[in-house]
Amino acid sequence: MSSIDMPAVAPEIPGFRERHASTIRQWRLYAHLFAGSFSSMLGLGLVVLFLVLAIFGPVLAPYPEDTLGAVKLGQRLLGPSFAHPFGTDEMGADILSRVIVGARTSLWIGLVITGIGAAVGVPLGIIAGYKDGIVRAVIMRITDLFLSVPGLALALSIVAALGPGIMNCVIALSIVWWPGYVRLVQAKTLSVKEELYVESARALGARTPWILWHHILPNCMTPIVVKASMDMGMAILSAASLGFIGLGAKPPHPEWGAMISVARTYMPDWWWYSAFPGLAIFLTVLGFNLLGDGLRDILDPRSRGR
Amino acid sequence: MISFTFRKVAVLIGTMIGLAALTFLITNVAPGDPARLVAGPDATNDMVETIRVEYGLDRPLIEQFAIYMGDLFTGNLGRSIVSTRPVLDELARYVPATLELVLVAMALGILVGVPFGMLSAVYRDRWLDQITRILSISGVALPAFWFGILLQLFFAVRLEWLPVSGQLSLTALAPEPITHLLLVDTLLRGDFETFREALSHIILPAVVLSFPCLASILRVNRAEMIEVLQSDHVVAARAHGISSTRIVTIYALKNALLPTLAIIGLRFGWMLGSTVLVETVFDWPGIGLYAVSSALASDFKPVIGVTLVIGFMFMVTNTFVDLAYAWIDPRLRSAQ
Amino acid sequence: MRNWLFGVAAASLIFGLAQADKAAAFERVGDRKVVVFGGRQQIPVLDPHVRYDWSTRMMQQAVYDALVKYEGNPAQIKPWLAERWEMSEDGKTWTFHLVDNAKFHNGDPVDAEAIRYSFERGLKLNKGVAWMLKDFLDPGSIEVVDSKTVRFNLKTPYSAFLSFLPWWYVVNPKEVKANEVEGDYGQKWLTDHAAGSGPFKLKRWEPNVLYEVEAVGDYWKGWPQGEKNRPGGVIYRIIREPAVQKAALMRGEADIVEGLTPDDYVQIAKQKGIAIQDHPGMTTFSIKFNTQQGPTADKNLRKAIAYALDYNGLLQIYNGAAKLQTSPFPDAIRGYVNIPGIPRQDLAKAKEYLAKSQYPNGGLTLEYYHVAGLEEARRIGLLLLDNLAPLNIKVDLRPEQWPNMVAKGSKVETSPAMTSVYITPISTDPDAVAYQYHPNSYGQYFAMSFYKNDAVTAKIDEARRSSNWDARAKLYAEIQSQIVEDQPEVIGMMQDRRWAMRDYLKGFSFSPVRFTGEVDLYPLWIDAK
Amino acid sequence: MTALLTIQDYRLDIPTFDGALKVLDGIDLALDQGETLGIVGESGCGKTVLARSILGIGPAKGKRVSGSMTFDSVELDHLDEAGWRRIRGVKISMIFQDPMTYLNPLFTIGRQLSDVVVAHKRAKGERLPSRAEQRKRCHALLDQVQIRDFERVVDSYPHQLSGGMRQRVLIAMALAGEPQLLIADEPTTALDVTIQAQILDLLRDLVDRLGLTVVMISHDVGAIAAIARRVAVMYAGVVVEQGMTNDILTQPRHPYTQGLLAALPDIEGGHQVLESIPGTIPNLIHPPSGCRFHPRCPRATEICTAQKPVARNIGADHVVACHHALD
Repeated sequence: MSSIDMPAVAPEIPGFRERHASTIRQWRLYAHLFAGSFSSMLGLGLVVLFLVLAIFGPVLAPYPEDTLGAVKLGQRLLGPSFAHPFGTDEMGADILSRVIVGARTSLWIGLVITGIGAAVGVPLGIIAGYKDGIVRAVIMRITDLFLSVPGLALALSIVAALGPGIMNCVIALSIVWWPGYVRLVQAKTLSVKEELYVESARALGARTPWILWHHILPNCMTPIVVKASMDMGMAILSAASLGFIGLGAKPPHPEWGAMISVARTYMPDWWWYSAFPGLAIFLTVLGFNLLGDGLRDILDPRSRGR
Repeated sequence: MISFTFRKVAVLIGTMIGLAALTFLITNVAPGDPARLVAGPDATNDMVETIRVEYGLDRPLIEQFAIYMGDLFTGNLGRSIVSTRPVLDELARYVPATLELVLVAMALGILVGVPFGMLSAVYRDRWLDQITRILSISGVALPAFWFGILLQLFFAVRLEWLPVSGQLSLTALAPEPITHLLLVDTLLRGDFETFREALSHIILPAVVLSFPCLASILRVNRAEMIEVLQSDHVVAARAHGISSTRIVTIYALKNALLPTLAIIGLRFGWMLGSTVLVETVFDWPGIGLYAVSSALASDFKPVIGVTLVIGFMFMVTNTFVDLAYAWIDPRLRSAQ
Repeated sequence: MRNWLFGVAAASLIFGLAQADKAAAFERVGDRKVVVFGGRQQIPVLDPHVRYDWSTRMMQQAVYDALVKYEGNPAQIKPWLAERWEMSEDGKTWTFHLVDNAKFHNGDPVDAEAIRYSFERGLKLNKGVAWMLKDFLDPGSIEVVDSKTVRFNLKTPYSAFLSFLPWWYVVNPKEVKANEVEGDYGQKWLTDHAAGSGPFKLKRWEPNVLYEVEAVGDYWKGWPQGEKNRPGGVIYRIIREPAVQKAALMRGEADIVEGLTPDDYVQIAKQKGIAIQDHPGMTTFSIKFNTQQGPTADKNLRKAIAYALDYNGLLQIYNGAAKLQTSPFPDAIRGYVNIPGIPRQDLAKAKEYLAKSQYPNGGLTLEYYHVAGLEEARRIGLLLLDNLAPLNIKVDLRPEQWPNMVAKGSKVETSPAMTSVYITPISTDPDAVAYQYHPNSYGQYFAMSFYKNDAVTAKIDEARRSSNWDARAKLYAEIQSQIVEDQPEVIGMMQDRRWAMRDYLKGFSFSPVRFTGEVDLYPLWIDAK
Repeated sequence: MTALLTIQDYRLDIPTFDGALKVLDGIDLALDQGETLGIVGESGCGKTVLARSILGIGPAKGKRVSGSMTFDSVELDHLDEAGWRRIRGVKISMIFQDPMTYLNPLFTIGRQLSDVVVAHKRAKGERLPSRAEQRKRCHALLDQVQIRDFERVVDSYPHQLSGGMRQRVLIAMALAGEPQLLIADEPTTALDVTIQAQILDLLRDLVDRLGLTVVMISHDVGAIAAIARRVAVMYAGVVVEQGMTNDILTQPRHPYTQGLLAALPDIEGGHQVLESIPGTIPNLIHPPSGCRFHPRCPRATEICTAQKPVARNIGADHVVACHHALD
């Protein structure tokens, strides 16, 4: 490290603002456009709230022991009250606490599924887009195979085979999630590949990995970011759906889908039991979708209105 | 055209084989033992073995796989171990119900999604647009199972406007099948009482199923409308004195329908997947429910069968979408 | 233009709304009322010799008859197709004399050949009910003495023989043979057809939706509620969601439902027009330990867990609609004795036993398996998790699909440390319960403990061969107390059997020997205009 | 006699994130019945925005700051949807630049043309024509623009026609309502050179034959000269010079016009036209103070940066806005 020559510091380096004027303008424009849209801000608000709950959940929960499986049979199925704003469940646990701590599980589910989906799908997509011939054919055939049947149906059979449990749900959904990224990134790579600057970089003898990393990937980032934001929500929703069918998280772990799966048998007389976890799923997914939608609006110049 | 058709069929067959192999392998990774389930709680080991032998479950996996794939070519999807019936027969029973539900939901999605997408684009950034936007994104975010139960409780239990679940009330008899689609058959047979019955039963599940689809259609249609409304030919049409209504509902709509069609095709497949949730909530006797109850019983032949059927219907739909594209867009027509 | 566009929007909204559906009070066929049963479980196979579970057997009982029938509480064996029977001195030969007037739905008489064929079929298929008799009865050892007399020649005496016969339904051999395909004994056909002589015959068979049976007007045994009151038939409708079951009951779309949550029963009982059937059952809940492998092979650990559990919590989970077991045998079993000193929650004792075990300070995690979706089992798991915390024992709750769980429990190497199981004895004879603790049962779900005590095994064998009740009773008392001492399982409770029904549904007759949920449909009728 | 079209001190802003684009800055124009006016200028000078504003189809977010447009004593800025319907196509009509994108690709020529015919009848409150009448009218219209194989064209989709044919169809559409004023926005730019000449011939022929009042917009001085009797030169949202075409071509008085004409031989490439003038078109959010042309003007002095030049008459029907107009 020490042997690397540091470039001489020019005496009059323009200030940060001047050097990055166009970048700053770009970001200010993004911020302006984003802030100007009510629905985008609503999405951001919901996502921030969700993240706060996920990070500080155990601190914020009024009855943290209830999230670890405390049994208080004396106070079962109490309606919403001051002590229990969301009521209590069939074991006497505070639903508010469980909903709050459940955010962390959901965040984890969303991150892992989206992360694995992107981590597998993006490289495959870039390779399929950049390489011709047999490599592309193989990757795209397999991708199409997975895409030829709705993910939920496929995930259902995988979880059914693996057995219920949150880990198996995550595995199943990750298995069906990556092809979406392959499709997206492959299409984008195909178009970027033809761009002049990529052609010239290739003509100048740049190595393929360098081109992929410096030209192709950055250009694919926008759609990836937008899709990932949307997918966070959809992954949470899908996991909750599997939880509902009865293939979800195992107790006493608080997970929203599994809570509804139990709570649905308590409808309608004990409505709060399913209403609040359902609302939590809904708002979280809504938040990520609105955020993704807003991001697409500002990041994708084609859809930009001004 | 012939080579085009041939290629389509070849892809279809290839995908079907791939899907069958994929699902077969996926569902056989775990040591689930359906034979035990159907043998009954008190069955002795040798009784369980009887069933295993009968269903070929005692053979090595690779052999089971070879047998299954071989049977597939003769149109044999195996037997459900729970019901003992051939999967193909069961699918024939359940597919029409699902198809009917999905078609009605799709119609609902298009009939509501397209006009509202249009309105949203025309009144862009106004209150109607903002509300539509939040509503449409909510549509995708709503957990279908939760929403379904809420609707059930409200419209069926509280207001008693609509039946709670099922496809027909208990003593109503389905008419002699013609198309196997209940709504169509009752109309064809002139049995309006049963038609009304069937209609009232299909509303809630169709609404729940159509909601996310409606939302997507609405959003895509809105975005496309906005783009088309800014396009040159719309400017020209306005300059020539064509009324805004006509421009929006005829000229621009037809252009915006092309991308909307693509999303309709995509959402159709997605809907088929969602039937596993909606049919469970509404006890709708279709393939989704069949898949769930089979999966929960580790009865995997039906699960593979349902996957194949869904994949098949999805691909057929996409072929239809391609055809519709060509029908709407003369440029594609002459290119073929 | 705006008006026009809004018109489109409004029209598309209105399109979605259809007329309101009026709730029907009860279903009718002609002038007869039809009883509607809303159940959660489907009936995939009706063949009485292939499959049974509560919903299947309820329908089998409706369309078929057996030689004898269980009725009443406590359950008693009543003559049915057989009007009387004799057992030989050595307990190996049983002779049954059939009633004269019994006939199948197609008019054929129910004769001795039909009985012989049905038992032979059941044994040869080696499915469903076969296990009950196959160790004692060869398919070829059933004799037709004359058209109304049939004789069974057992291999060894079997005291519980008669107690299984109510579950062996009689099929019409002529019809079955006519529909045989490739020597399948008519299995394919009987899956969704019936060839019986019971009070109902099949009318509609829509798998996954509903099953309708129609009352046989001239049923050979008559109708207990009287010809005037007998229903036109019964519809068994599948309703999977408890919330929907409740709704259907409230709206009168179903007359009787099963399988609600304990809290639902409490809630729904307050509603007008609803009656709750609540009866002590014979289904036991226990947590089976793996007594041969892993930490739970340590008897002191098992005892510690048994003393740590909050037994009152078990009852609370059922809202009080359950009764703690005082013996490994349910109360309704013949020969049941109350075992004093059966563990109840006592933390001091629990710690004492823990101290004696190989894990004096706890610090271990035990798996608790339960059937995915079985609510009460899950909650008991939570309770256990809470109760074992003071012993520094962690519980890992594992929901699992039934077939997978059974597969796990079929081998001693894979059998979990703790598995929660509900067991309904198939008959009231003590052998039906005691045999669970016999090594011959290893591999069955109720033998997941892999309990091994040679003295107990010997006593079980002796008791099942003896035809002297007093001798047997003494043996069973000893067996019960030894099992409590060995603690191969947490001996839990017996949940009540409950149904919620409309109060106009009459004739409900409970018998503890039936499965949870199973109802004898024969005497039901609707008392309303 | 009052002019057919009067534009007075017309200012238009387009708000953006970085500030308002001052696209039109005090346009004054007048056009009499039967006159032909050309508007010439570089791309981005605001000529298309101006032309579209006359028809009320200017930029969606555009905001009129001041001024007015009056057509045939109708205040165009106060029209509602119904009012516009009585103007568009029947009183004022427009021909567009790229005939491919300005025709709807999904409808046949016949369908689009007869829709226009029907719309005009409705706007005029006349009886709606029958199918046969529509077809007859379409035939006549296409005949007028010298399309001979009517049967083929009428059932064709736009992509099946050549560029020249499409432009003829667009012209036919523009003439369908027998408008008093025809606006031609770069009608030849997107066409091949040979076709350009044909279309210009056709246009000149129609103008002569039908006695049309025309506003023609182009960056191509040659095309303007072929059609327009009068010409206005625009630079950065301002009309810098206007007068009889002949006068301006032979005796440009504004330095910008001079530069523009110096580049005339370079008629084919739109962008190279103004290489003889150094610098680039100004930023319209913060336009140069005073005269908007001063940063590029060889004759600029202090006054040019301080004061906006007022348009002044410097001869018979010749107006120039420059502090240092050429002699």
